[in-house]
Amino acid sequence: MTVTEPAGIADRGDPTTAALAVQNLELAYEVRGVPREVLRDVTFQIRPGEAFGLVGESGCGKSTTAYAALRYLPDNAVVQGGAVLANGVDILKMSTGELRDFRSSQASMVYQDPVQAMNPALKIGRQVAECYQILGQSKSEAMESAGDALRRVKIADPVRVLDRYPHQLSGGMLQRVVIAMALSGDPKLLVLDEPTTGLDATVEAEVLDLVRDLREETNAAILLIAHNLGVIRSMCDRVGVMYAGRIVEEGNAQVVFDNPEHPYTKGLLNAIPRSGVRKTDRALFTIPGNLPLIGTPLPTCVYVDRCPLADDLCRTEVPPVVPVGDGHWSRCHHIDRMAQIVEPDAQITEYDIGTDNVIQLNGVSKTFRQRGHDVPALVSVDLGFHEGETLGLVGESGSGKSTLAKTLLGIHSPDSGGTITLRGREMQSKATDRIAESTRAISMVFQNPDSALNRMWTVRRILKRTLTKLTDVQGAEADRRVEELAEAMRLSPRHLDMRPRQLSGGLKQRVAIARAFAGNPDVVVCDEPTSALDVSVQAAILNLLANLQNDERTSYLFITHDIGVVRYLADRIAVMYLGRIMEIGSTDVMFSEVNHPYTEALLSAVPSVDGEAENRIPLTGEIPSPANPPSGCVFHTRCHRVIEGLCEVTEPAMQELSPGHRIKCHLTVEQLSVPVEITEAATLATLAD
Amino acid sequence: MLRYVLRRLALSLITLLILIAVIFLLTRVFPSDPARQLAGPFGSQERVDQLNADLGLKDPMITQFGRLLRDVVTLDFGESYSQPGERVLDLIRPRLWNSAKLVLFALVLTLPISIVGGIVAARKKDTLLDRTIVNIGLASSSIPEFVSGVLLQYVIGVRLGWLPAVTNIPEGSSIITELRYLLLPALAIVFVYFGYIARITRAGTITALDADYTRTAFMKGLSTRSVVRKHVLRNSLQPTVAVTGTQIGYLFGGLVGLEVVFNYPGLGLLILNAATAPDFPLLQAGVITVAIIFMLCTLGADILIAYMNPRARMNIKES
Amino acid sequence: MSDDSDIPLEGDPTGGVAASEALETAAIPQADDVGVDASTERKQVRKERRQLLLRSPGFLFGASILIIWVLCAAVPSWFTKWGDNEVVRVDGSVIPRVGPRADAWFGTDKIGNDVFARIIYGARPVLIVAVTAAVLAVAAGTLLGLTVGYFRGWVDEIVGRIIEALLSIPVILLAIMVLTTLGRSQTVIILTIAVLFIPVVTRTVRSAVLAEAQLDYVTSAKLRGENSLFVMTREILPNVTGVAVVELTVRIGYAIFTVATLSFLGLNAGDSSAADWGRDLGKQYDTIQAGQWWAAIFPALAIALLVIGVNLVADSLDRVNKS
Amino acid sequence: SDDEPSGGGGDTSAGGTTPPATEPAGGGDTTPPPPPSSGGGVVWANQQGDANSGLDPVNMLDLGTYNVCSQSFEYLVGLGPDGNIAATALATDWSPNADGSEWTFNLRPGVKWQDGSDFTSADVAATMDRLAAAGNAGLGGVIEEGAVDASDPLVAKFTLIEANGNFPVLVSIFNAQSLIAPADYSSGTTLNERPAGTGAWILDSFDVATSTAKFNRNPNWWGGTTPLDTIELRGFADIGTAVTAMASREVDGVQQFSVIGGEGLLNDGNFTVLEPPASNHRQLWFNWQQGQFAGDEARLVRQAMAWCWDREQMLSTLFNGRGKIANDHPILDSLPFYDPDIVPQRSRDIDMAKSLLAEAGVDSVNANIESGDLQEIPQLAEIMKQNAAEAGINLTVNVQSNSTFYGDSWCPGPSESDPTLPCDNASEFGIVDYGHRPIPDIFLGSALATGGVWNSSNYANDEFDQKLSEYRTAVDVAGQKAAISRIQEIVWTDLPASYAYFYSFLSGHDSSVSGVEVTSLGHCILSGASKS
Ligand SMILES: Nc1ncnc2c1ncn2[C@@H]1O[C@H](COP(=O)(O)OP(=O)(O)OP(=O)(O)O)[C@@H](O)[C@H]1O
Ligand SMILES: Nc1ncnc2c1ncn2[C@@H]1O[C@H](COP(=O)(O)OP(=O)(O)OP(=O)(O)O)[C@@H](O)[C@H]1O
Ligand SMILES: [Mg+2]
Ligand SMILES: [Mg+2]
Repeated sequence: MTVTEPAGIADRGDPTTAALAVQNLELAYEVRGVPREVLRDVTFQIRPGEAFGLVGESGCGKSTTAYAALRYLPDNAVVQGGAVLANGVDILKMSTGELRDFRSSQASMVYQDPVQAMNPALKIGRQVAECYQILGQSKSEAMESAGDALRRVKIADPVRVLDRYPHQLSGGMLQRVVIAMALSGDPKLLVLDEPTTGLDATVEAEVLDLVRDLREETNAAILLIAHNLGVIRSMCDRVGVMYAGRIVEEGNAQVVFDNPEHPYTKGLLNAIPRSGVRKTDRALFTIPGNLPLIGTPLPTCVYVDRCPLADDLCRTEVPPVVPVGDGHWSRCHHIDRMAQIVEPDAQITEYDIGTDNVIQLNGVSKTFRQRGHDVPALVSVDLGFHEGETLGLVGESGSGKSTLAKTLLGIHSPDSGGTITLRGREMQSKATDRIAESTRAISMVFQNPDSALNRMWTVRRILKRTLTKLTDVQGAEADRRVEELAEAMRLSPRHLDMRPRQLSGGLKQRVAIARAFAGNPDVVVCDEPTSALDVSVQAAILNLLANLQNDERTSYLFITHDIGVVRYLADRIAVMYLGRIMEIGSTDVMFSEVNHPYTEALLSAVPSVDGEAENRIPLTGEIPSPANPPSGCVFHTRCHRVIEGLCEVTEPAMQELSPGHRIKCHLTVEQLSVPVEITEAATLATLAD
Repeated sequence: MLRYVLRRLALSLITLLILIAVIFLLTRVFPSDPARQLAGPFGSQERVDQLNADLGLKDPMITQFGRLLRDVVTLDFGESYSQPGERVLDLIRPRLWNSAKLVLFALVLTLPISIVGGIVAARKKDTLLDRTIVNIGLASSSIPEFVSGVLLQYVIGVRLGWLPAVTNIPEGSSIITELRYLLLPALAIVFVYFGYIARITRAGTITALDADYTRTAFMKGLSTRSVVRKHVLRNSLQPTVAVTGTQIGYLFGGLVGLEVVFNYPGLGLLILNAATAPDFPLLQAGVITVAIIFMLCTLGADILIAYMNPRARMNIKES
Repeated sequence: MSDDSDIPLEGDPTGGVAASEALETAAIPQADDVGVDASTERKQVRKERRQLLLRSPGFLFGASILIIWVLCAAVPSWFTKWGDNEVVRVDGSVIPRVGPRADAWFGTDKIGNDVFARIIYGARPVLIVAVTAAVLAVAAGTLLGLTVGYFRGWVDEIVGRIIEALLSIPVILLAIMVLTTLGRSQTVIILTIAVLFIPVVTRTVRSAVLAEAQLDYVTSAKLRGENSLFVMTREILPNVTGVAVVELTVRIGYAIFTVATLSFLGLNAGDSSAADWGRDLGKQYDTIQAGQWWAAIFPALAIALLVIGVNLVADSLDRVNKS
Repeated sequence: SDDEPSGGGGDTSAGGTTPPATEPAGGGDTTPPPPPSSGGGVVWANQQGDANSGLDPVNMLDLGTYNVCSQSFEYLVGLGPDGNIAATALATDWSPNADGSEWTFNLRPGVKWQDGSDFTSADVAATMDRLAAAGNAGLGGVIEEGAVDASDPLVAKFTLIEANGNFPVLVSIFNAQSLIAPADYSSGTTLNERPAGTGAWILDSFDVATSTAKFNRNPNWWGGTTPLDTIELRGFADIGTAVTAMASREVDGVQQFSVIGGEGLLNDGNFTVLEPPASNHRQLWFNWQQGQFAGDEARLVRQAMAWCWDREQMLSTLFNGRGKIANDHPILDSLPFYDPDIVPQRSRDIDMAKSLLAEAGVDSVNANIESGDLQEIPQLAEIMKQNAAEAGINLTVNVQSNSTFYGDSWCPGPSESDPTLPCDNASEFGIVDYGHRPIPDIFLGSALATGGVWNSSNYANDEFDQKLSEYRTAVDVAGQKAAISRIQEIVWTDLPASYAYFYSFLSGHDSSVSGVEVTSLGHCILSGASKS
């Protein structure tokens, strides 16, 4: 498949001077003896000092591209054509020795999951120093350099960190270390493959700040891969949108995100809740179908099966590269028809939220005992759910969100003293002790559908069992109900006889939701139900949840890390920190009025696709261990508005700022309204012992 | 690290205690009558009664168990029943030493080739070489050691006459002579354990080679050799160390068949004879010795692993 | 290693089979809105697995060995005209201790039995004992592992300690102790081997159950009010049967190993003159040194071949299971 | 391997040809002066001793231990060049009183214990007391404690319970436990605890684990200087490995080997086979007291079985023909009092067996053959099983460990209620080994006579007992033959046990060694041995 060099690409200048120039790369993985195409004619360039982002659904070939850029490919990878030039040299043709030099001094890579990326058996110092030893430094020099390197990535106490083992450091800290190692050879090319996936938004923000600073400092070219389009927008000059191993659109990041010129890009962008859109405004855009499997022959437009604009032309002819100006191009036959892709209308305009609390938690605490000491994971939580309401629960990792959910569900039994009532009647603390009515009333949607569904059961069995167990419906009636339920979840009857393994992630999550609704529950707890899913799938699931709620008048406890999602779906939002609710209020209020300093920091940490760049309030240091929380206000150690002498002594009470909007803070509304001054002072990552 | 070792030791002691209880129960339900055994078929009933009293065989179980524990602590198991006048410990000591010689020799032979074999197989994963190593290993480790012992004995010892076919080592022979005698049984052990250890090493190495930290190391620009040496081995050999640790323990007592074939006076044969005699003190002491050795070996292996992998030190709770 | 890793702790050379293999990323086609029938889908997977097995030379070789031995065990008379307790007579006279020759392919043993016939007849006892023992052990171990892995707590703690204690003694020593204690009947031998294998099986199944019990579908079942029995047997059990089946094949291999060793040491039951590889080897290996290798070497090879066959099959099953 | 029944002492006239009474016994110089010392040492493959008894001469029961102990200790009466008893040991001559109830042994003067003290009749008296107390199979019922008058240090005068014409054999090398130990040597003391014999070799070390004993020359031995400096008896648990060691010349000699597995040695040109006269046999006992083979009623069944045995096959398969066919009684045909005509030789006759069974009204017999795991016995059992199968007799072979076999199947112990049943609850059918005796007294007295200590048949027949007593007290061959002839007939007909063959005892050494004498009880007399 030869493609004429598109004008838009030719614009970008000489590939021999580019920091990285991937040219017509064709790559396949051999699976069971058959080479299966993964990358199709991938072409892009990154100039020195430029940051290039690569986005696309999971499995579209982003990582493969990244690895190809450094020629670190699995044994079964077959390069079927093309070249990868770094400063004009084809790295695919390098000798092993040259490749080693290239990797040690010219290019580096940082990837997801820093914990796995470090050798668990060696001290940090040794691993960092090794990078310098390769460059020819002596052992002691290298150790010196290692200390400097850690200082460079803003680690506060490098000497101590050098003496640690990886498992003794937090993920954020480790990612800094990995970045430090990547920078050791002053590389001209830095490949970052989802460097912040799996990190908290606050930590992510810090790491991204760091990368941004370092980029300025080193002038390295960057290839950044991320699922989070906001991250790409805030970090990258240009972006390439990849689908099924092919780049379908490329251009200036802001331009592409503001004016996508490919149906796929547009679909991706519309699928994420953005610009403060709420469920009452409109449903989310969904991309039907799935990414084709690798090796699927795609002779025409790769996106044709899922494209709303697809017509016969798309099915017969390879779309050309269409430049739309300023290095922005798209591979689409129908750029002119982009406007036909419109955002969906509001399906539900009126949400009917009751006033009575279906479930009420009063002074619920949960203390774990671990290695002899107490870990108070929940501290005196008061919370109520109205009928048909979505309560969003946010907070950093480890703040106690899941514990709260599990306590509510009766998986953990709370400390004595607190009560959980269902429609005014107190429930037993353990699920197994609860009466059938309570069991039916609360159900759960889990984060990972793979784990949540029994692999050996068919969908039908999963649903039917839950149905018959929780309700009086039995026999043929149950079968009928199961089919109805499936239909309501937009599962086809065919799916009912499949096992989870045969379903895609999105379908699995639908089954999980169907199960959660089988008993006609009053409250459904959703613990990050979409974080394992691609945005296109996430949108469908969120729509589904919203519709179901409207139909069934169910309350949701919706736990998420994604502020955009919570803003879209939640009616009220509660913010947790160290097992305490720090702030709670209706969504509108939360995003329009003053917030608790912690909320303030959390919200500012989120990079937005819409580019409304705000001042980020750094959340320094690590979250303290719940085992020994700070005195006074538990947040005072990281608070940017801390009042010396008060906050570290006295624990603030909940104060009501406006009806239904409460915060746990000493500060007044006036004090909170003063904008914070962001000092340019480096935010150092400290080692919390 | 010290805390880790102490905790690990405490766990071993608990396990040992349970084991002693199991052994005690097993030997106490023997249907035969030790005192009668000792007195001989023509011994008088008075003598039998006397022995019962002397040995405390009619005491309450708990008292007897307490005595056994005391014996373990003081390492004094009293006199053998089947060889009156011999201290059990004196019977065990030379056997222990013999077993140790054979086991160590076999390990010295096995470990290098199987570890290298495993690493090579992992590096050349899915090639002909890999499959050859894996399949040879699978086949050879399938064969019970006394079977391979018999085969080796016939081919090398009898047919070719290269090595002594039985291990009646003349006393006072030099180390070299002794090793010559031990070579055949040791080879039989190599046969069994080559495949076993090579497979474990291979699996460990493949896991380590696929690990992200290995990728990190490659990306640093390290050569394959240094990556393997500095990053892979330390992690990939942990299962090998663990398995070797447990296997040493087994080799000390589990080679009964091999010891019979080669007429080698090791612990296994001693225990077999003690069981058929039956000679409780010797049997108990023999099995407990094997257990203690097993504990020590796994303890050693765990400490080594904890040294190799600091994370392992945290995991003790899970065991 | 002190954690529940899958490292086999006993002298079980076949335990390596379970050692982690790098997972092959085999994309199982997922149906979404693409019209694929569910049952053809499953058949497809099964067919692919079967093909994978049939293409593996190790499996083919192992399976052929097994089939032959099973046939020998079932109908020995198809393979030899001599009985297992019938001396070969040439022109009316016995010919003990002669090497392989036309009228006795594998030679004759000390009293003139046809070694070939003894090999053919010897397949039955070892297979019966080993397979029965392994099946019992895996059944019991699976139940026990399921229970302790699911309930955890102090029972688990205690069972875990006992298992660890039992695993610190070579199986063969424990078997010797038990058999000399309880006498040796076929039943006692089968039960002994079964009981001695329970700890390993329990440990394997337990760690599989631990992994399963952490999964959310278990939580989900508890949340809808299922009792423990249901969760264990209906929810978790089907998900650990794969592990149990592989464990069964591995255990059969090791049971053969153990049965042969016990017979070799003379610790087996029944008529001592019946054909039995381990015992025949034990009775005849002393003649090797007089150059009469056949009466010992052939039973030795038979044992080796059978265990190799079982292990090749176990290994291939494990591999296919994982891919 | 245990050899329990063979442990008992023999009786009377060696080889049967020697008149029981006095023997010409040269004063103190019967031993020829040894050849000039060639020095060096030999290593002998010895059966690993039974650890149960240790090196206790009084309680030992196996050939391995006999051989070790008899290197240091000596018997009152020794081995002659013709394989019979002779005054080659501690007694220089002996004589009975008129009715044979008192025996006077003159002791060799100048014999010293290895610790330097003098050997006297007190030592003999003490040893005999120990043997009597321990219930020695040979001397039981013959002497009691205090039987020896030791008033003269060089004369031991025995008073017997009843007259016994063959008494010297009972205190000879053919009663293996009758080794003379020091007076203050209590029962249970073992040689390695207190190495003090009178013999040619001083125990240097004994390794319990391998049952290996090393000896140095006794420089003060009354017999002179041994040609060799040292000897080592190396323990082998298993004859097969001993044969291998011999074949590869890791040892110089082998105490005992069997035909099966020993063909290599038998065909080895550089190996000297020693085959001392032997009445070794296997007793195939039936329990006369209980079970399906008990009593007169089952006589025909027992006979049917005896007609099944293919004795030729047994001898040729198991011993390459090295032995003699037996005729269901334990009397060796070379004995002077053997009666060749009294009963016909049984040989395999299936028709006969079947008709006997039919006559007995039995259509099928199912039984166990109990046996220890000793030498050819398991194979013998298999042949018996196969032989019997054709007559419709289903035998199941049950091979056990020797200790289990002797303890549970052969002779589980005396009946509490009936002292005439010393082996109460013995199995109904089994094979037990009997080692060589120069005369059949033990085979008859201990194994078949009422109340005999090894009477696993629990056989009780007054006439038999009567005839045995007549044989014992008989003073001439004619008298002995009269009694024995009837005994042959009784045993052949009653079949409390079947006897299929007598086999040769095989021992030997490398041809470079010479001057070795052996007995069928496993003694390897190395005092005269030298190695070129
Ligand atoms: N070694 C391999 N062998 C076979 N297939 C592979 C291999 N590695 C990756 N794949 C497949 O190739 C496709 C592209 O993988 P890649 O990791 O490049 O995707 P990605 O865009 O990075 O996805 P994600 O966002 O999930 O990281 C996927 O379908 C993946 O399953
Ligand atoms: N079973 C447990 N035993 C001991 N401590 C626990 C347990 N479960 C949770 N914790 C602790 O309680 C605190 C809160 O954990 P929780 O899982 O509720 O956080 P979370 O907010 O859900 O975090 P994430 O966003 O990562 O899911 C953490 O410090 C955690 O370590
Ligand atoms: Mg990726
Ligand atoms: Mg959580």
